[in-house]
Amino acid sequence: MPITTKTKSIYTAVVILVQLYFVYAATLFVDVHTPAILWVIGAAAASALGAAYYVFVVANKDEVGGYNGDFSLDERRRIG
Amino acid sequence: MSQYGFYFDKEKCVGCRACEVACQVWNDAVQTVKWRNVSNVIRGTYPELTGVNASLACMHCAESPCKKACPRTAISKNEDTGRVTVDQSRCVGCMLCLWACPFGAPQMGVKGRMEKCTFCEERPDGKIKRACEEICPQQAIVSGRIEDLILRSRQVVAERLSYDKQAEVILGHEEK
Amino acid sequence: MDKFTYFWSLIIVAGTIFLIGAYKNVFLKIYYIVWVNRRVQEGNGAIERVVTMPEISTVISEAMLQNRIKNRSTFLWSRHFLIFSGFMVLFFFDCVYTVFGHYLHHYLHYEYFVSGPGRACLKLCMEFSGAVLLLGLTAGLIHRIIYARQERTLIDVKLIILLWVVTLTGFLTEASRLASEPNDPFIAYSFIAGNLAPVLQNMHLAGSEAATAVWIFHATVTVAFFAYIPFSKFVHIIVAPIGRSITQNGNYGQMKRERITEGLL
Amino acid sequence: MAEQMTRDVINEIRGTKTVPGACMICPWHCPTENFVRNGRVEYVRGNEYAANKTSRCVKGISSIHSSRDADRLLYPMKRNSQGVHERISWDDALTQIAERLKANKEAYGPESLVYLWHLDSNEMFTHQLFGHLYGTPNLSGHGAACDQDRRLAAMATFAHPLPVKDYANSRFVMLWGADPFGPNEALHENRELLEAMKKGCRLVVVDPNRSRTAEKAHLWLPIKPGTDGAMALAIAHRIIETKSYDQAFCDEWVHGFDEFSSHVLSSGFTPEWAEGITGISRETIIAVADEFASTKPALMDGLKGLVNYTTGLDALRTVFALNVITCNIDGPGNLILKELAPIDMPVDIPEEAVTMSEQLPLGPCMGYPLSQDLPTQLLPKAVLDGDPYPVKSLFFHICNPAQSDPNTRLFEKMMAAVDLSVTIDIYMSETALLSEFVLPEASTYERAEVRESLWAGPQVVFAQPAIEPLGESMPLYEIVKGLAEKMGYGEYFQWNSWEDWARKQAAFLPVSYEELKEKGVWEGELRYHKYITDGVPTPTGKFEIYSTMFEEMDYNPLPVFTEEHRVKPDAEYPFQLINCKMQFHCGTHTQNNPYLMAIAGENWVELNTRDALRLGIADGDWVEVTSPQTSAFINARVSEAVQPGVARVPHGHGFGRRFGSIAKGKGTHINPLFETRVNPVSGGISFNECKVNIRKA
Repeated sequence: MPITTKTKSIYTAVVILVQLYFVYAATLFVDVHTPAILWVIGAAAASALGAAYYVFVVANKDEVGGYNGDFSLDERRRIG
Repeated sequence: MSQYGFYFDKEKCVGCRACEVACQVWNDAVQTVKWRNVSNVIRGTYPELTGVNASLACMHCAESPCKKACPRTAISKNEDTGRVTVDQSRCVGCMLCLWACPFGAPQMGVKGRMEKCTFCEERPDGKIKRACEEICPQQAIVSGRIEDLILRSRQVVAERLSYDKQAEVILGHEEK
Repeated sequence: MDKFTYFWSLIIVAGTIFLIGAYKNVFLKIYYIVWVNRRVQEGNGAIERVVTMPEISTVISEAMLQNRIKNRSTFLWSRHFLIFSGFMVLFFFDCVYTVFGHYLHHYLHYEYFVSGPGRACLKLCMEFSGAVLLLGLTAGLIHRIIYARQERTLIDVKLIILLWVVTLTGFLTEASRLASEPNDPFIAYSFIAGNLAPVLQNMHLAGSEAATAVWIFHATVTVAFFAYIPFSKFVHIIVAPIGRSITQNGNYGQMKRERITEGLL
Repeated sequence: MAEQMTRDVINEIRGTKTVPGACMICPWHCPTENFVRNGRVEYVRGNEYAANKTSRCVKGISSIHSSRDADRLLYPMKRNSQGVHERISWDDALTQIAERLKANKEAYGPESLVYLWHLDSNEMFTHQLFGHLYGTPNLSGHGAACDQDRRLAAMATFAHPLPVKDYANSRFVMLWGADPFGPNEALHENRELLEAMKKGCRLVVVDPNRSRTAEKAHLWLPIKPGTDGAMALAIAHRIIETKSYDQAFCDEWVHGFDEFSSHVLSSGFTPEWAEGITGISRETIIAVADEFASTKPALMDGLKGLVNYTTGLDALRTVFALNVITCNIDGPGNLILKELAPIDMPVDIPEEAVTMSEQLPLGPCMGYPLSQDLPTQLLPKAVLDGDPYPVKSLFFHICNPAQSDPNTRLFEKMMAAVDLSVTIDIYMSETALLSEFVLPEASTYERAEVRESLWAGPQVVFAQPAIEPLGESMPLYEIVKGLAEKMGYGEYFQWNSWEDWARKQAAFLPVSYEELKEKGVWEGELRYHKYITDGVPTPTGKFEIYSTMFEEMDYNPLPVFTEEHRVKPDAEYPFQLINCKMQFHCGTHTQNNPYLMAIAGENWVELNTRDALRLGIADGDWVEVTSPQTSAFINARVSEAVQPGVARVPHGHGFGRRFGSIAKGKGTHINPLFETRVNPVSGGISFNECKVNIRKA
């Protein structure tokens, strides 16, 4: 498993930071005192959950799982 | 399901590059893009020199790093023959595959898409030789199923043992 | 829910999708490649290469002029070049306009980009680059539909359609805004949308509701397009500069092969 | 059912038809297979029925381009008064040439015609027309620039011009200045050598530079340039001293063994003496000599690295003598005195029609009675002075002395002075540019050929036209036929298609014409020890290490080592210029080939790292190479493979060409640097007798 949980966490954290920033930027256009802001916050929360779910669960299948540690040796053998 | 590959005998290769050109001629590749490359290395100072030639093309790896590195899933591995090919219509020419490949095999074509050895797609496996193998004057390249190639290299070592007193010159497949 | 609430919610969702795609198709790939190369290096394979900057001439010929596409066909190259230059310039001015026209004036006080000549200048540039982009996209779309079978290019036709709709609705949005605000001081700089506005007025499609509807539609498709980038062929915008810089136009492969040959000594 | 041949599989895949052919890139003429579809050669490879199997060298596989090259000569041309070549019709060209030939024969005799070729395809036709009917003795190949010394040494020793090698059964191979792996000579020999080495055969290579063959050798002896003769004599000394030669064989089959042994022992050719000259230690020489004498079968041969020096002839005679005294001749794993296949002449010429010139060939008349081929570098002088007799007509068939011979300027002067000059080539070569008439020949893909090839046994290659000739070009046999008709010999050259004469040529082969046509190659039985049944065709009927042929002509019948004709580096010109062959090019044919030019587009001068450091030259620098003759500018390569004090230049000829969209302006023509240095006995060109100075430009 080449990718560590730490790396995944860092990536997810970056995604959440970007979302937080967007929420902050949205306050310039959406009044914080109206229920409309809840839509924005809700979207952000759902996205954060989605991103975390993707990175930690779904993307596992895209990762390189059973990578042969003796890769180079094995491959190099083929050329004699 | 079987895996085909190349066997290369560095003791036979004289670095003439006929394999490169045979590949270009058979596959109608552009004259500057080479799917198979011969490199020649000389080390040491005169007159104590060692040198070696290696003819390298795609190894059609069992677990192809290029396939896993492609962001467009343009590279696929044939289940029956194990050959790894690039889908030209999906490729975007980002060259990540070259970055990933341990052998530097994928080549940027003149048309901006990656090209690589197709293991002579048209040639029926096991029936006739690949173009590079067919042309090689010294028959330094042999293609075939990996299991057969391993057997072959063991045989080469065994033949060598029959006359060679120096054990350290024996090269080839070592037991794991 | 007003249009800005919708827009910002949408942007947050789409941005996340973009980042998920970037994770899947860029981050994971590069992480994997670096890891593989390190493994190979540990196994006495090819050395890991320090990233060096590509040569200027290579950048100009490969990235700016895209000479390899020219080798395929001049028409394809001109199409691609129109799309490339239109998109890059439009994207650049869009960013400038977003940052300076919509955002920073909330904190800093200036009029140059909000209602000054800067805005007029940006409008003109964006209008022009948008026209270039639309021209290239239309040519590409027509070519793809006509020659779909020969060139097997339908694979990315939905991407082209999406970007085409984005560009077209961009002009429509601006036109419908100008139709509802005919006194905009910079209407003369919008040489396409400005001329389109009276047409919309004649068709009785002017008015703020219509403008809002078009705006929302444009915002949706634009955001959808950006979210789609890492999953589509457009991923080359991100990965091609990285991959090509590191592999130095193929020299990297040569180096690896020599390294392997050395290992055979 | 017979097993499906792999050529049929390829035909199935590509929808092609197999047409057997012969490669004409280099003089080894490997049998090939061309795969043709709709008048286009789609793919080429070696003939799977032949000894080289399906393999081709890099030049051979790339030669497919010559069947498509737009830069080929397409029309006959004649130089007009402004010196520009203009297209003329075949009829006009042949009529004018024939008239001039007839006039020259009447005025100056038939010997006034000199016909030179390099790639001797279909040369039998010109032999019959110009040799038998017209009557000139001056028909000659390119030997002077190639294996002249080896051929003479072999003639003197074995009375056989071209011994070939049976590596497959050999246990010890020693190559002197020969690089079979580099320029890929005979493919089957190379493969056999490598396979023999896998089975324990030892390879010793004597070469100042680390050639491709030296790379593979078990023992590489980096000898000082041009001193091989001394080492060969020292090996002979050791073998005779230790009496490790084959006494019984020497008694029965060797002429002059006693003279040879007393000469070697009494002249002081000891390993100690050789150590000082060659730079190879005494112990090494003794070890090699002992191993060579004790290992059987063994084989020793030399080529370009020896004949490029004035010492080469005697060195090769010693090398062949060493083979002989150890009984390593014509047996399995030895030098093979190749047997020729019984190929008939393509047309019959009745005895009474044959004309013989009263004059000897130019070579003997110029003072080289033993020269095998015309010493082409002396031709300009002979033509310009009219000495020994006037030469008025010159023919060049696919050879390019303007590029390949030393002293290019004198050659140009000769071409301006000569009465009639005709070049038959597939490209507008430099020689063609200097000629009055240029006739386009069909490439190897467009013509038929029945010829001997260089496998150790008798081998016939039957090439057939795969495609129509490009433009108006014609195969040589059609050109000869047309010329013969205009010269009044038309009655002898009567055929409707090439199959008529091919059938006649193949009539005596123990194989049916149809089978030969289908396979494209016939290989007879490889017989060993032919001298036991057939005898040795020397005057004494034995292998002559004391040459009666040399004795008769007042040359030293025994090999010696003398450096009196050498050109050695001195203070002013500190480098020995060595001419090597590039692996990816052969002569003049391959310079317009995009595949090969992509691999190596230019030639270069290779210097040792230490020399380069001293001169401040870095890899890729532009340097000026100056010889006493002239100077040239060329790219430098810094390498450890070259001996310090040596500058190696791949094969000047061809590079720096003026024709062809790809070849034009690439590389440097190095040959003007060489002076016209000739081996005093054989008349071969000693290219490497050249000292130069190098400085950064």
